[in-house]
Amino acid sequence: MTGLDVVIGLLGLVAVGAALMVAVTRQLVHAALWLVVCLAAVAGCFLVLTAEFLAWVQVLIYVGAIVVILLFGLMLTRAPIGPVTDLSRPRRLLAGTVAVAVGAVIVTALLMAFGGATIDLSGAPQGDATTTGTVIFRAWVLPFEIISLLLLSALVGAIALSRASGDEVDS
Amino acid sequence: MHLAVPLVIASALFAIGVYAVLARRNAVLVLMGVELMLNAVNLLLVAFDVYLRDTLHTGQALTLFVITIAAAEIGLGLAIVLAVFRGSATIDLDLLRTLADHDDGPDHDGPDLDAPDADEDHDTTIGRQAQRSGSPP
Amino acid sequence: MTPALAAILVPALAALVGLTALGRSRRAAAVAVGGALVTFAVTAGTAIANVVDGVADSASYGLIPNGTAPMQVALRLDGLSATVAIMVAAVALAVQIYSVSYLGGDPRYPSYAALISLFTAAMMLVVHADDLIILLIGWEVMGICSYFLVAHHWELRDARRAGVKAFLVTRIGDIAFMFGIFGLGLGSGTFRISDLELLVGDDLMAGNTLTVVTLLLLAGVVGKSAQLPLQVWLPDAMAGPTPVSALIHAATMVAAGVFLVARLYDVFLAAAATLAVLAVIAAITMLGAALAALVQPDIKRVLAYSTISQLAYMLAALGVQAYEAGMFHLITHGAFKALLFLAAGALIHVVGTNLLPEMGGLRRIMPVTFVTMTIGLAALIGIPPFSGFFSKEAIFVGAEEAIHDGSAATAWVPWFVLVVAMITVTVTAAYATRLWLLAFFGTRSAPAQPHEVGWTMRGPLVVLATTTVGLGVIGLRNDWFPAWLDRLTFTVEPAGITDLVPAEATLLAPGLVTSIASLVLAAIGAGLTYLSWRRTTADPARLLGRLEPVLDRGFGVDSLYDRVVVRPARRIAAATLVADRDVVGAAVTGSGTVSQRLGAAVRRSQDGDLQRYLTVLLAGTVLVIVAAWTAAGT
Amino acid sequence: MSAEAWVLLAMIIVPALGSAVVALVPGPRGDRVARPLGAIFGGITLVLAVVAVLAFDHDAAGTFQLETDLSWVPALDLRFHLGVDGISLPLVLLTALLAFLCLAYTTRVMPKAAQPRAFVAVLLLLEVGLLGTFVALDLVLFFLFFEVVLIPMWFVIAVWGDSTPSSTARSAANTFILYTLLGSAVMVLGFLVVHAETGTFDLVALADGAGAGMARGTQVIAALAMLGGLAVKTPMWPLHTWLPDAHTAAPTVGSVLLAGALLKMGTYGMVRVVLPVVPEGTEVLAPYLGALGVVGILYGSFACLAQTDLKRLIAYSSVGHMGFVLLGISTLTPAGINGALYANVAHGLITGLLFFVVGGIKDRHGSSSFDGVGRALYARAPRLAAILAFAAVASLGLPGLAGFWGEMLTLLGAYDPSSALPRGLYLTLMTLAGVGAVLTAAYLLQTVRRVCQGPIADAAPRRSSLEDVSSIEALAWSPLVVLVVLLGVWPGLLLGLTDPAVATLLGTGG
Repeated sequence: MTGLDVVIGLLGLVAVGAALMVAVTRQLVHAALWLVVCLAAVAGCFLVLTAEFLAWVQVLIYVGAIVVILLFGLMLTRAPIGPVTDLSRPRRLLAGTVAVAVGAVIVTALLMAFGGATIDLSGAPQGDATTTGTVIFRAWVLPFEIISLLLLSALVGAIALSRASGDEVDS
Repeated sequence: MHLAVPLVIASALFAIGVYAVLARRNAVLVLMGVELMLNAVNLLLVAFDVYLRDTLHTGQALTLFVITIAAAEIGLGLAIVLAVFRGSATIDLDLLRTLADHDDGPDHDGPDLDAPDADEDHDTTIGRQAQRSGSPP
Repeated sequence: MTPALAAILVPALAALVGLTALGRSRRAAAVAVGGALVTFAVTAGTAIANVVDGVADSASYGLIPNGTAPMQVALRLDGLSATVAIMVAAVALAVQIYSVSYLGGDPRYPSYAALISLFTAAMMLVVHADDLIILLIGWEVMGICSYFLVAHHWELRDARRAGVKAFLVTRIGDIAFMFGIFGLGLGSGTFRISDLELLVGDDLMAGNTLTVVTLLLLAGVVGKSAQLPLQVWLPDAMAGPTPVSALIHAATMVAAGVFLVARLYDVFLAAAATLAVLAVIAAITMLGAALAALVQPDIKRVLAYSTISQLAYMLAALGVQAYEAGMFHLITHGAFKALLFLAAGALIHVVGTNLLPEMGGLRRIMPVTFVTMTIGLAALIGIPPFSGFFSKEAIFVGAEEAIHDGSAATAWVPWFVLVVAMITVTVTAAYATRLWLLAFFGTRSAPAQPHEVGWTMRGPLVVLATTTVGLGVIGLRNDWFPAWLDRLTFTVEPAGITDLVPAEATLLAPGLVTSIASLVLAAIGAGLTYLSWRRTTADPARLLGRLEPVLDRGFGVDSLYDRVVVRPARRIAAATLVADRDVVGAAVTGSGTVSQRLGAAVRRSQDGDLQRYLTVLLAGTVLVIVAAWTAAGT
Repeated sequence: MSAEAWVLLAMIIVPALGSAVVALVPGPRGDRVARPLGAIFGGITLVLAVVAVLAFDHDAAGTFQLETDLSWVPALDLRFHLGVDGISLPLVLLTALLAFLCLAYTTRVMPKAAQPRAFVAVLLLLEVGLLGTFVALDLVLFFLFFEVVLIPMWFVIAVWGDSTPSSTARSAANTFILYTLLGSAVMVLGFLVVHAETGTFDLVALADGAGAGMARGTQVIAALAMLGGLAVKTPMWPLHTWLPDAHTAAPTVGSVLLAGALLKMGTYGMVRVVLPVVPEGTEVLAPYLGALGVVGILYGSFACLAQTDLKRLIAYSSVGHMGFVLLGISTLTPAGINGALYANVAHGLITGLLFFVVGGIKDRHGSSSFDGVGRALYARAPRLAAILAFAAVASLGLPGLAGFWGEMLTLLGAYDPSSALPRGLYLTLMTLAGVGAVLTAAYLLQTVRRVCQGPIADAAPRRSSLEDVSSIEALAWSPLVVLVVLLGVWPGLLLGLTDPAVATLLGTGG
């Protein structure tokens, strides 16, 4: 057990705890905020795993953009402020069981395969901006461009969806 | 450092994400659950990328793509949620049942097994046969 | 065109014209009478040719391939067919002429006349057919004509009922008859009658099979000729117009059964047991029908029962191997029974009722009818010199001979026939006298139109009466009627050349003992009737007391059939409909309902709860994975 | 392929083309010309059928002629194989005739729900399927045409049918299509078994093989599946319950085609496919087939005896008549099968005529029930009543009319069944069928008595006088009347065709 194990373990605990709060909190806005904590902790994990660039992207995009959009979504759907009792379904026990079972299956599978493996983090960082940038624009440039197309179409789609309903409101 | 630690964390995140998707009634919270699951996957991808010392850094590249796609997904998802909210004034998934196989569906123009003049539910199409006969003299 | 073909096609053509061009009565009458006249001319020509030097011819007009024994559209001409054909044509002609005035005002006359023509064609087909299947066609077409003609007055319930009954009862016999034909045809390898006759010499088929087959044929005979136990339709069939009764239900169609036995006589001769059964059935029918005739209030029903009784005489004659005698009686009976019916029709026409008790004293108003009917009744009783006497005597003599020569399979059968036939003479005399007295004597009737009938009705009466008087003589010499009838026996020469050898002709002259006995017995019957009528001037049938209603209902056979056959059939029919709905239908319906219920149950889970869909999906996936692991682990 | 082979192909293409043309002519103009156009196309098809009859070599009726044999789906070894022999030729002519008469009849008489364009188009499509079924010589092609018939018939019943108090036209149509589809599904299973064992769908090859290469057990299974499927269409008791409803609901021409041509597909399939392809299996199942046929005869007769609706009555009578056909087939003798084929054609003509007449009566009274029609039709519409009585008499199998020969030969076959079959059983069946023949006469005459006869005062009160047979009715009916008489007095016309073919089929001749 090295120090890195401890660090990533603690970050993991934070991430899991925050995720749990996202899943069970009774306050909608809190859920979004707990999500920030969780994502940040995951970014920390990335850092530990020497994927620096990804960590910052994680913070920028997820924490900076996505959670903000989610908060907008909550506001636009008139989310109540304060605790709400029926945020979860009555039959959540079944959902919980299934979730635990899914987790158990995954963890079992992973541990059975890689239970004793260790990561060698010595040497240069695996994911600093140089490394990642080089790889992306050499090996992954075509998918990267396609992703940009996807983003564009998602943009158009989102506008179309919102506009269609906007017209209705106008008329 | 042990590979097991990020693996366990990712599995737990994924399970929690599943729970959120399955159990939460608010559509935005369900989307958050999806984000959790995506993050779990991202963590795995990065962990394996580092573990395997992949020179192409497939894991990291994919993670980047996933993040991008997640951004697109959340944008579209919220647009849909908003459209639904405008249409039915709620985003409570328990109340959104338009996909249900309704008994009183509006379209019966086509040749449907239920005769349009079906006045009784239990009487099946073929079942109606039982009621007919020439009465014996 | 051979005479046989012409005799069939001419009336058929007349029927076709009559049926398709339903024109005015006058034109229809011209076609019908014209057709009958031509038919008569053709058959008369044939008959004369037959008398001069005999006719024997058989021609096939085509094969009916069917994969087994060939059926042939074959017609034949011989003494038997020539003799019966001219009788049919003569009666048909008389009836067509008679009908012109009898039914002249009836709007249904055109179709009526056409059906009579069709009937004539069918009967001619039966008479001339040389193939059993072809014969069957004529046989059944006669039946359907009978059905339509009996139901001529279809607005009357009795007529409707009687038509259906007549067809159905005979059809029962006809189906058995058809099976008999199958047996005969497949057993011998041919349906052609002249070929069958050739085969009889060799072993046609196993004795037992032959007995069964001939018994089946007999069922058809019994049905058509209204013998026990299928006699019930004939009295009811009197609901038809009287000329129809005269033609179909007295002279011709009912005689077709007798004719058939004669036609296939070689086959029947080979099955002695069948002949014995035939004789016994005929004997019982003979007496029973005569007794029933004794009490009928309806003049036509009296004659109908009398017909049954007389047909039984013919069949009894055939049963005791008195072939020529049976045919002789067939011919004379055809003449005098047609006469009786037409005369009865004249009475009904004038009086306006069928019921004997409402008639009386008609001899002054209708002298021609009185005289002709008296002749007819005398012939029926068997009083010399009228034809009935000779033909009936021939039967007695035949039975007597059968007793003596011991040719019958069972010795007591000819005895039985002879005794019963003698007793029946008494009863016959009694009912004939009763009819005569009630109709023409006494003073009770008040006719609707108190005058004699017109010439078109009188003419046939006179002609038939003349025939009735004279016809008996032809049996007196064996080179007359028996020779004309000339039952040709086909024999196979060694070289395979077929030749026609006339069978030995029998003398049909009356015997001394039987003549005296029968006359005495007839006198007793007539005398008793006359005495009882003298004393009370009431219906002599009253004397029978409690027996009367039983006889009136024909021994209750009708109600027995009603209880045993008709009502159960109706009950089964009603039950079938219910079963079709509640058992067979319900099984189908049930399978439909079950699948729809199942569908509804599955459908209930589709309630739009996406999260549950997903939950179940994931749970399923987990289970599959776990199962796979477990399977891999073991 | 012979030079005249185009006839059969054209016979299928012309009505299909007609259907398309009628459906595509637009607007009200299309509605106006649809019915004459339909009659013209039907007429051309009939002419083609007649040409086929003329081109047919009657001296070789036992072999397939006018063949078209094209590769269709080479990957699955499917061939577009058409041809006729003495067994199918009469049915082809019958179908073309009935379809033409129905289309001609439709030019003047339309079912209530108008839409003449669609109606004519659907009728022509129906004709395509019927003719195709009778000329197909490939199992898959046979199945295809067999199914093509169902959909148009569904529309004819559901859209143009009359609902009765006891069943709606829609539900009758649904029952019809579900039941018969189920039947065909079972039938196609049998086809697949045959293909799996022999490796071909070609009927000629299969018939030549006569079951070679198939084990007895396999043959029984294949025969069971195919017979089961075809028996639904026939219909054989107890698979008949779709029939009365379908007939009661269907419009006149629908009933005519249903009874006259559609039912024949079932029995034709038995003779064409089951019998030659799996002879051993057929032999095992034949006694059951015959027994069920006879049950159908008796059952149908009894059901008719208590029936109070004319159309239902004729429908049930079809169950009885087809029972005779089944009995004939089950004897596996030339006589029985000839009889069955004869009865098939005769039933098509006679029952077609009956449905025409009853349809006419229904149009005049608005009802086909005894009570609705009233009595004394002889007085109110003498010609109509006379034709009804004629058809009834023909239907009861009167010798001298077409119905007799089929019935008689069937019974003749049962008297002396194939040597592999239990004779005692067949004699019993023959006797029972004879009883059925008497009962058939009973209910038909009872019907005539109930409808045509009766006190004139009892005639349906509102309709003391009726329009008698109209000119279009006379035109449509008279060919049937003439043929019934013609086939009655000259059976050699038809037997001459079927007999050699049956001999080939059973391997007993040329």
